[in-house]
Amino acid sequence: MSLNDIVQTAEKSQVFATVKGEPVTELPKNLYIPPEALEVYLEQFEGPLDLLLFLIRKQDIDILNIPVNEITNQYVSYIELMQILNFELAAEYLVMAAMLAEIKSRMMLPSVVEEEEDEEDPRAELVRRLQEYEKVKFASIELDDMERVGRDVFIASANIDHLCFDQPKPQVDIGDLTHALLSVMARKKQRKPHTVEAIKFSITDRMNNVMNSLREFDFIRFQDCFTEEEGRAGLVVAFSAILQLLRNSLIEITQEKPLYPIFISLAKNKTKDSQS
Amino acid sequence: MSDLKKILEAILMASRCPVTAKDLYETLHDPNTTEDQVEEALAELQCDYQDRAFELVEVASGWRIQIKIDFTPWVQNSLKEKPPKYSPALMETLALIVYQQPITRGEIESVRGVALSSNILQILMDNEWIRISGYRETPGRPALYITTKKFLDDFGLKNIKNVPELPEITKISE
Amino acid sequence: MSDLKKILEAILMASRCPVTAKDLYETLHDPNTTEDQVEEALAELQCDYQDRAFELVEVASGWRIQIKIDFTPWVQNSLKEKPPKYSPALMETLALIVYQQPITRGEIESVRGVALSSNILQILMDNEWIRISGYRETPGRPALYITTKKFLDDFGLKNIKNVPELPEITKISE
Repeated sequence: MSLNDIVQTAEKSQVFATVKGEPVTELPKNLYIPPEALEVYLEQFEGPLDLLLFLIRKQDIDILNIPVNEITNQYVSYIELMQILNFELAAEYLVMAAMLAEIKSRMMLPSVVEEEEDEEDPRAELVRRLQEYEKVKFASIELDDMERVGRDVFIASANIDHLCFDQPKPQVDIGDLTHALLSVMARKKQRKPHTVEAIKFSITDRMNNVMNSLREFDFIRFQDCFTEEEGRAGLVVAFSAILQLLRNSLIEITQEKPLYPIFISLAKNKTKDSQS
Repeated sequence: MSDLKKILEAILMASRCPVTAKDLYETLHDPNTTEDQVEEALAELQCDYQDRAFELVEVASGWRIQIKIDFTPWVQNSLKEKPPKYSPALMETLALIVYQQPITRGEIESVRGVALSSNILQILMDNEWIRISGYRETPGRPALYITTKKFLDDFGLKNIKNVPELPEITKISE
Repeated sequence: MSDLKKILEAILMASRCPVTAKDLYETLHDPNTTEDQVEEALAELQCDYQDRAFELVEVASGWRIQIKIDFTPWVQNSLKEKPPKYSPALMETLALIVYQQPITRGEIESVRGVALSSNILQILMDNEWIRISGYRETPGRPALYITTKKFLDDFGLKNIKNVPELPEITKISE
């Protein structure tokens, strides 16, 4: 579906896509890619760095002085658009969006930056990655432009099938063959998509369990919150539940001395907490 | 040397199999060249090669450039010194055919995870290690490849059943 | 044309891979011919081919006869199967291996900012442009990839140092 189709559909229905259940009636603003080339471009991006580099180069922005606020907004617009157009969006695009947001927020706190002497420009790491990526991209184009055998250069050869001599036997044996097969199979196994199983344990349930126990007993031992039979997933969920309770200031964790048992109890300031 | 002759030389030198005069003519896409001119140019090339180590001959399936028979000992020597080395991709393809025959190109590609470069099957066919045994009755009627007697001879096997058994865990059908 | 030249021509034309001057010399098995004479004959052959559609060139793993680039369009036309076109992702991966070898898959992914689809390395391995040179002694023991001689051959290079230089793009302002 081209952008024109999308726009036409939009004109008819006033809604051309639905994102998270919300109808979308207008395209994101601040798009610097010409709409007619949009689809082609979006499909071609080789990842978040490529997209970001495009936005920077397209607008002649100095890579060493990126206006993070503006670029972030544009980047996020594209991400949203890609989602609207149902592009399969690699998780890395979202990671980059988060990174940009973080840089943006760090840059909005200039006082903190000034106080700490050695504080690096929050953009430095991003700039370094962009420059490195651009170099690789450039090199790959150079490499692709080189004349190569099979595409531009062809080997001249003359036939020898009619010559009568004992062709040497291949320097391979059946063992090499089984070895080759085993390595194919090993690779195939690695390629196999791993199945994501539904979560058997719920953090909320676990949080409730801990709270119920604490209402019954004043203290519970930290290690009693874990059941070995539940395996790694169970342990992780139990631990996350405890961290969550702690974060919500619902429980307290105490240990008298190093290596002594760790105890969990209800938070004492629980009632005060609600006032603050 | 005329351009036409050079172009024909280039095509014939680059081709692995014989090319018919008609195919050569069609490849040219040139309204100013007739099929007769192609035939003429081929004849002239034959003369050109009189003082070279190779010659242009017409065989059943077309024209091909081949090494003159006088140079057999040296070609043999060079092959002895440096026998052809087979790529891992070729060995893996052959292994899949050995253990999974009959097998289609698509099946080989799906197990290996990448498209098969066309010359791999060609080399295996040229070596007469594999042949097409038939076609699968599915859309596209893909060719089914199996190993040959020559494969057994070259690998020192009496029977295809003599190929080493694979460990149970790596059985292909999963 | 001297016999030596013809013999060398026969060996080179019969071989699909480049042959070194030393291998050519050894194939001759001739006490009356020196290695220098082989080198000289090769130089003469290069001149002989000036008016032909092919040329003798030296690449990383030796000498080979190839079709002159002017005739590429016709050869491409005559091909039954079009040569594969590689994605920017594959070329970027190859470029990273070329310029930063030895390199792990993780390092490639980190520079490119995206996960590498599994068949990219497989295609590069199938082409024998890259190979695993060892494993890094870090957790997971990731494979280290380097380029091969075949990569140099296929890209018409004598040495890895002949790859195009990278531009210095770290300008302070533009």
